[in-house]
Parts: sequence; structure tokens; C-alpha cells
Amino acid sequence: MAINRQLDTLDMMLNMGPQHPATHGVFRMVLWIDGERIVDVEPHIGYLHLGTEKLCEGEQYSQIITLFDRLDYVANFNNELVICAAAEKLMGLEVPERALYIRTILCELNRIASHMLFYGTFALDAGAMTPVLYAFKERERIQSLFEAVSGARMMHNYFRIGGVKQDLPEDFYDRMGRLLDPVKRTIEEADDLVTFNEIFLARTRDVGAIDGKTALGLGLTGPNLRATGVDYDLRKAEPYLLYDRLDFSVPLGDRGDCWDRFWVRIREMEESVRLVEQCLQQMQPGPVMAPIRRISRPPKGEVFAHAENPRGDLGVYLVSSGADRPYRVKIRPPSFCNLMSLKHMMRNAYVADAVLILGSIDIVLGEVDR
Amino acid sequence: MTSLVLFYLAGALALGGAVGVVGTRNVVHAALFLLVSLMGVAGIFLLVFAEFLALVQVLLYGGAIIIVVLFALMLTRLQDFGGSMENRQWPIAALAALGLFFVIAFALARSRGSEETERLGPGVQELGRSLFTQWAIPFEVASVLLLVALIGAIVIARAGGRE
Amino acid sequence: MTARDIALIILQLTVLVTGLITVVLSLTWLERKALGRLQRRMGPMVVGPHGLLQPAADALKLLVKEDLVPALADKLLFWLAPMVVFVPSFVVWVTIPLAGEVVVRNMDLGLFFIVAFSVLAIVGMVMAGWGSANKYAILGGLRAAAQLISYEIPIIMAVIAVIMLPQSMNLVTIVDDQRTIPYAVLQPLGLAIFLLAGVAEVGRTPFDIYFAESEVMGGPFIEYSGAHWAVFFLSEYINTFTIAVLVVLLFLGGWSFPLMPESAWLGFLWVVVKAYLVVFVIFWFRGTFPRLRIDQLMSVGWKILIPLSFVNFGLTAFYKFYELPWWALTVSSLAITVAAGYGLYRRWTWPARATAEERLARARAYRRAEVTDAG
Amino acid sequence: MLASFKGLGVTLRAFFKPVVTAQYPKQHLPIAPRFMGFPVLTWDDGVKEPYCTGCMVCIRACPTQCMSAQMKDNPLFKEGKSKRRKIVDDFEINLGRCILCGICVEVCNFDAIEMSHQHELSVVVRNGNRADLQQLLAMGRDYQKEMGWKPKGGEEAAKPEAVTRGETPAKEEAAV
Repeated sequence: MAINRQLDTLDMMLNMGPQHPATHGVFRMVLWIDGERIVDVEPHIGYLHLGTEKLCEGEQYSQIITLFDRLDYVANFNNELVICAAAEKLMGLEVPERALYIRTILCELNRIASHMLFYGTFALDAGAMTPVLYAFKERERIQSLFEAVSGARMMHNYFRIGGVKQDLPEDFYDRMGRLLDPVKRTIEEADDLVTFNEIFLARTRDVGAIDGKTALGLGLTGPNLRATGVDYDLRKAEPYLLYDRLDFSVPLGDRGDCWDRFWVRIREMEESVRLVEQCLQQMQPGPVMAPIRRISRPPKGEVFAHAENPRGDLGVYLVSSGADRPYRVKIRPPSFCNLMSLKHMMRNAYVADAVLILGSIDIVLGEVDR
Repeated sequence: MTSLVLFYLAGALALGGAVGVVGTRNVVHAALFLLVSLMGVAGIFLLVFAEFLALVQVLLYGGAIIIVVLFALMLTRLQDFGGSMENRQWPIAALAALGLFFVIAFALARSRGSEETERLGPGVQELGRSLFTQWAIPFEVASVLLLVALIGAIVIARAGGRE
Repeated sequence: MTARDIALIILQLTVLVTGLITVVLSLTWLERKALGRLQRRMGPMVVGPHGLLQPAADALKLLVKEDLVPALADKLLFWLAPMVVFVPSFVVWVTIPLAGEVVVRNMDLGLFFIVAFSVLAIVGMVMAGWGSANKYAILGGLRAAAQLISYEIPIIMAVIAVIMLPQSMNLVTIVDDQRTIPYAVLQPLGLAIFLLAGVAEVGRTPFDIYFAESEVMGGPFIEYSGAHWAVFFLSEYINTFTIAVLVVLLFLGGWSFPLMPESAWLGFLWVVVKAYLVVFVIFWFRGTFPRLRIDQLMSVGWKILIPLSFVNFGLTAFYKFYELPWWALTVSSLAITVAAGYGLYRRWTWPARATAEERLARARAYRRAEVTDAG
Repeated sequence: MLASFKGLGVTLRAFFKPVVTAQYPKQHLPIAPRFMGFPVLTWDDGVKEPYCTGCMVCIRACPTQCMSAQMKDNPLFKEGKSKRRKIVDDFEINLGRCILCGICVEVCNFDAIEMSHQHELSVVVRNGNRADLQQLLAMGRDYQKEMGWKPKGGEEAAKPEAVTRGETPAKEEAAV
């Protein structure tokens, strides 16, 4: 119609971030909006660039672990695991079984803590302010446990090449006994409070949907990929640690929308609780550190190791020249790859959805910008 | 005495607002001056004890219509209006305004000016009764007109959205 | 009008302003405490016993804070907007009775007056949004205009349905008519509509679209600070209290239910207590619900609340015209309320729950198969 | 709206449950024994001198280069009161730079450095986070008293972990 062409409006450029409460860190996206509809989005990253990969080339292996703590600062144990696993693979190290159990427990607990943070902040993005406090209540419990085990609430520096720093504290079992039941209750509450709430469903169902094929093409991993129905979980596909001995299922979505991504994460928390319970039952006393020299010098060679992080597939490509520092470390950060789907998900969404879609991808800027 | 002062106040508000509407170069300001003017008119209604009319004036003109106008203005770009202040149509506008002034002046001169204003009271009941008996058909015609306008607006908006 | 009258009016207005500001201060404290408890934390605890002096400290802080005006702002609109928002929210209180005689000016068109003047506040929101020269503020201002205009209609329709029962717009008459049965019993649907639309009208969760923190970061208020922001804040809380008091007066029997003696002060207390309870419910909503999206907000307003309010209106007319027994209205109104609620549940939660259960079953079966394979 | 009412129920139940937060400056949560606060230097009460010899192992192992130290000849060794031939002369840790990783504690051969339970970082002057030898020792004494600290091994006692750790660190460092 001729009249409409005359009335055509210009798109408005809306600069969201880096100082915006819903960008989960210093992330900036430029939205081109037509009224409340998003026409195009342009993500800008790099505000939190640490130079981790370059720093790794100048640090000893024991020091690199502290750098990996700071990549995905919500799931520190999982990051430590990958760099340790890479070095161990290169050195052909056999890690003691108890250390493997400790690593599994801590990684799964960290997955719960990370997904709890997601649950809280995603609900906060959706406008509900209470879940974030319930989630942090459980996250705090888990972090206190981490404090008792590793001495730090977040930047643990606990995993070592060949094992873990020290054995679990004596009161660990008591603490675990007190920890898991409230976590389970909070997950149930999450279902009542958020997951099946009408308003929440209206906000998230069919919002930011992406199909499995596109998702695979974009390199999506982790819960974001599983929400589209693609059954890819490294813990099943290439079992590492002890996942081949443990019984757990991989929750899958089918529409790949924001709600599926949320639901998959909530269910993953339940599975993680089950995993931790199984580990606690099976664990036997024993050494926690392989007999190695204090300063690791992996032999000359190249290795790729990856693991299922709460956010997806964290990979490390390690090139060693035989020295006590790596020649090159390349990190494949899941958040960064997941962020690439932003444009696909946001097309034709509303401004309010932009916040939710970004929240549902669950990025950690420390890892995106590294 | 008090009412006279209030009348002048309301009148000044209405007139001042009107002058502001045509005088200002900023369209958003113009819309808000219109609101001031309409509020002045509501005040005059109040002074002649037409409370209901005054409240309707506030509700419909003050609330709804001004907001729709502002809404439309905010969706457009201000610089588009920069050039529209001066154009060559002003003689026609002046003529139209002059004509309107004479019509009103003539009507006022012919009306019974000196009689006391009859107290109307809130009169909601009488208003309702006359609206639904004596003036039922005009009332319905007006509603149909509004309905048509509403549907038309929706159709235009939808067509725009689909493109 | 004598000098004594004018003095009296000034006195009354002063009392009103003081009272409202006290209410606002108490509400800010109450909101933070209530939300705190709902979230299993303490809320303010440091200033005064249980943080009781926190509102005063906040007020002081806001008043002495630097008042910033953005360089590109439309100064006139930017300065005027807070007043334009505040004045209507205050003016409506002129006619709200808190007990039979506790009122500045009881008007026959009282309810209409309240509705008419509360609309004016929207202009202030739009002015603030436009005047701030900020894109988020413009988005917020537009949202505010759209939302508040839309939700005026269900409010007006619900109010009209209430007016039909005593056939008066005088709030005192309306309350006196509820001596035996409050209208909440007669019109549960009306109560639901009025409460929801009222919550939307004051922009509280789940309808806090126009200053949604996580989306437009305060919307029209984003550029305001110090005293100007405090004025917005003040009017927001006054509006919340207004809606609560209106719910009490229109539906919960005001000062006359249940069985109140004819004492102005007891009645006044009774209304205030009830109003605080309603306010608590609004805070409770805020502590529980996520926020709707703007188009969904419009759908809820135009496709659910407005039709329902017309149904409510029609039901009441039917009941009035045929002079049915009172329980007929109660039952039909309640039935429609429940049906509407269940409909929403079926529409959104039901499919999701079904999908979730199906998926879990699939996941469990998958797990079992795998375990048997291994064994 | 059924699910919404369920949500309202969840929050209302929480309303009547006890709060889980602590009023921080007044009330401190218990700290786990392993908690890694600021690194501090320990004090040998037997000899009345620090354990630290200023050997710089921790300084080289630190990922953030937040420490510096200087070594001197130990006067007490000449008098025969101490076994330490060298002793720390000056030691400084920039606590604002420290990332509390605990690597310095692991590499120390003399149990001279420990992760204390001090964690409150706020200071009123810009360089207030730089702790010198005296401050570190004072914090260390507090920590030793609090924990009933005993040296885990030291240079005279054979370390149980020595087997797993392999060569002595001094040699390791020399090989770099």
C-alpha cells in the first residue's frame, strides 16, 4: 500500500550494555529495533579480555590452573578439570580413583551451583526477583562446601595435574548430608515458582527458538544444544572421569526455545544431585595424587581435551615443547560459541525477549572474552 | 468574587495554552500546551457547575486524546517538523481562522447573554436518561462511527505490520 | 467562601500531605521488609531498630543528592514531569473517604473524579520519557502510555459495575451499602479485574513493564536522580496505596464491614488496616511473579480483562434488572472467575507440564535401556 | 492461574521460615579451617624469629608477582641460637594483587608462609593493602594462635609428601 510506504519509520538503534543489568557482565549488543521488535542485533565483545591464552604461555602449569579458574568464573572446578585433563593426557598419567571421585563430585556440585545461578538470574531477567535469592541460598551452601574442601569459595585452585590438592575434609560426608536435601527442595520450588508459572511460560515458550540443525551448524553445545533435541552430552558421548560408571540421564528439549533451555538446566540439576549421591556411595579411601614431580613437564606433543561444562563443551588444545610452560594453549570456550547463535535467535523478537534470550544462552563473559 | 477570579484564571489558562499551541516550535510542547488549554476549559465547565462535563473533559481530552497525540509525535522524528512551521499556506489559514471567529462572534451576539446560567448539577441521572431516550439514535450513530474508526485503525496497523 | 473556609481547606490539605507521606515512608519500609521475608532475608536492619528509620534516611539522602539533568534533555518537560505525575496522584485523595466523615470533600461524582484525574499522570510519564533524551526512557514512556491507557478501560468498567449496585458514584454511599455483604462477595470477578488492572495501573509486578529493570532499566525515570526521582517514587507509592484503599472501599466493605460501630476513628483504623493488607498482597505478587511482555500485557488487557469486565458489567445489570437474590450474582461471578483462571492454566501451564512429563518418561526409558545394555 | 497460586504458596511459606542471611559486619559466618585468606608469615616461637629465610621460592611461584623479599645473614645463627643460616630481611605482599591461590604455601619448604583467615580487604589509604614483614608476622601470629598451628615438617623433619613431590624445589628452580 502506498500510504504505508510514506509512513515508513526508521529503525531505532538501541545500545544495550556494556552497563546494562541484563547483559550479565560487560557485554554490549547493538539492537536495531522497529518499535519493540528487533530487526537486527550486533554483539560486541571484548570488554573483559584477559589475554588468558597468551598468559598461559608464560606461566608454569601449576599457575595456569589459577588462570583457568577465572575463565568461566561460575564453574571453576570444571575449568580446572579440562586443563588438568589435557596435561594428564599428554603425560599419560593415571589419576588415582579417589581423586576421580572427588573431581566428579566437585564438578557436578559446581554444575548445580552454576545452573542455580542461571535459574536465579534468568528469573530475574524475566522480572521475578525472588528466585534469585532462593537460588543463591543453595549456591551459598555449595560454595561453603567448596570453601571447606578447597579453601576458596570460587577461585579454588584445587585440581592438580595428577589428582587434587588434598583429600576431602573429615566433615565432608556430614556436610553433604545436609547439603543435598535442601538443594532438591529448591529445585522442586523452582518448578512451582517459575518453570510452570503461566506468566513465565508465556514469556519463554517459542521465544528465541532455534532448531537442532542450525544449532549444530553454529557450534552450540551444552544445555543450549540439548534444548533443541540433539542428544549430545560429552559425559555420555565420550565419557571422561567416571561418567561411564554412573547412572544418569540427559534431559532433552524439543523446541529449542528459552523455556526448553531453562527446563533442561533445571532437570540437569536433578541429575547432578543423583550423580553426586552415587559418587558418595561408591567412593573408597585412597591416595588423591599420582606420584609425580612437583613441577610438571609434559613431553613434547599436542593434545586436545574437552569436557562437558555447565555451559557446554569446554575444550583445550595444548601444545607442549617439553618445558614447564606450554608452548601454546588454545581454549574453545562454550559461551563464546553459544553466543554466535544470538543473531539467529533474536530476529523478530521483542526488546524484552532480547534480555531473556541472552539470559537463556547463559554466557559468562570471562569465558567469552577470555 | 472568588468565582470571577477563578474564571479569569481558567480563561487565562485556556487562552494562554491556545497561544502556546500555535506559538511554540516544538510539537511535543504544542501538544502539552493543548493539554493546558483543555484543562482551562475544564475549569470553566467546573465554574458553571457542569462537574460531569469537566470530568469528562479531563478524562477524555486530558488523558486519552493528548496521550494519543503525544504517542504519535514520539514515534515520528522531530526534525521532520522543523520545516513545517513556515509555509505558504498561512493566508488560507488566516482566512479560515477569521471566518471561524466571525461565526462564533455572530452566534454569541445572537445568544441570550444576560440570563443567569442555570445550575446543571451533577445530573448524571438526567444525562443518562436523555441519552438513552431522546438522543438514542444520535448516540448510536456516534458509537457506530467510532467503531468504524477503530476497525479502520486496526486494519491499517495490521497491514503495516505484515509488510 | 470565607477566610475560615480557606484556612480549613489548607489545614485539611496539609494533614493529607503529611499523612500520605507518612504512608509512603511506611510502605517503603514494609515493602522491603515483606520482600525480605518472602526471600528469606532480613531487609533493612541497620538504621534504627529493624531498620525503622531507613525510609527517613533514604528520604534525606534523596533530597541532598545531586539533581542531574542530561545535557540534551528537554529541560522544561524534564522538570515538569515529576509534578505532572505527582499532582494527580495527590489530587484524587481529596475525595477518598477513610471513614464516614474523614474526607476532605465528599463528592457525588467521587469515583468518576478519581478515575478522571488518575489518567493525567500518564501525561507526566510520557513527558518524562520524552524529555530525558534517552532511548530507554522513550521506550519506557511509550510503554507507559500504552499500558496505562489500556488498563484504564477495565478499571472504569469494573468501577461502573460497582456503581450499579448502590446506583451512586459517591464513595460514602457505596461503602454504606456494603454494611451486610461486601461487594467482594457479590462480584469476585469485579474484584479480580479491579485488583489486576489496578496493579497494572500502578505498574507493579507482574505488570511493571514500563520501568522494567532488566529491560529498560527504569524506563521514564532512568535519567532522574535526587529529589525529582523521589517525587516519582512518592507518587508511585501513593498510587499503590490509592489502589489498595479503593479495593477496600469498593469491594471489602470499607469501614462498615464487618460489624463496625459508628465510630469515625475505629472505622478509619479499620480501613487503613485492610488497605495495608491489600498492599501486602501487591508486594507479595511482586515477590512471586515474573513480568509480562508488552504485547502480552496488551493481550491480557484487551483480550482478557476487558471482555471479562464487560461480562461482569452485564451480569450485574442482569442481576439488578431482574432483582435476583444476591447469591445468584456471587455464584455466576465466581464461576466465571474460576473458569477464566482455569482457561489460562490450560492455555499455558498444561501443555508445558504434559511435554515435561513426556520428556522425563523418555529420558528415564532411555536410561533404563542403556543400563540393561551395559549389564 | 493454578500454577501462579502455587508460586504464591511457595513465597508465602518462605515468609514464615527463618531467614538465612547474616548481618555481616555484626555477625560473621564460620570460616572453614582450610579457608585461604591472605598469605601471612609464621613466627617461630622457639627461636623468636620468623620461619622464613627469604629463599624466594614463593616469589617465583606466585602467578601474580605480588610479593617481594630480601634475605640477610641470620645474626642468631652466628650466636648459635638458630639453625637458619639466612633469615628474611624484608618481605612485602601486595594483598590487593594477591589472588589467594595458595601456591606460595604449597611450594614453601619451611612452613614459613600460610594462608590465614584474614579476608577483609577494605583499607582507607591507597596503598593500605601492601603488608610489610611486621604486619605479615602479626597477622601470622594471630593465625597461629587461632589454629593452634604447628609446623608440618620444616627442613629438619622428613616430609611425608616428599616422595610424591620428587626433587627438592631448589634444584627444580635451578633447572628452569
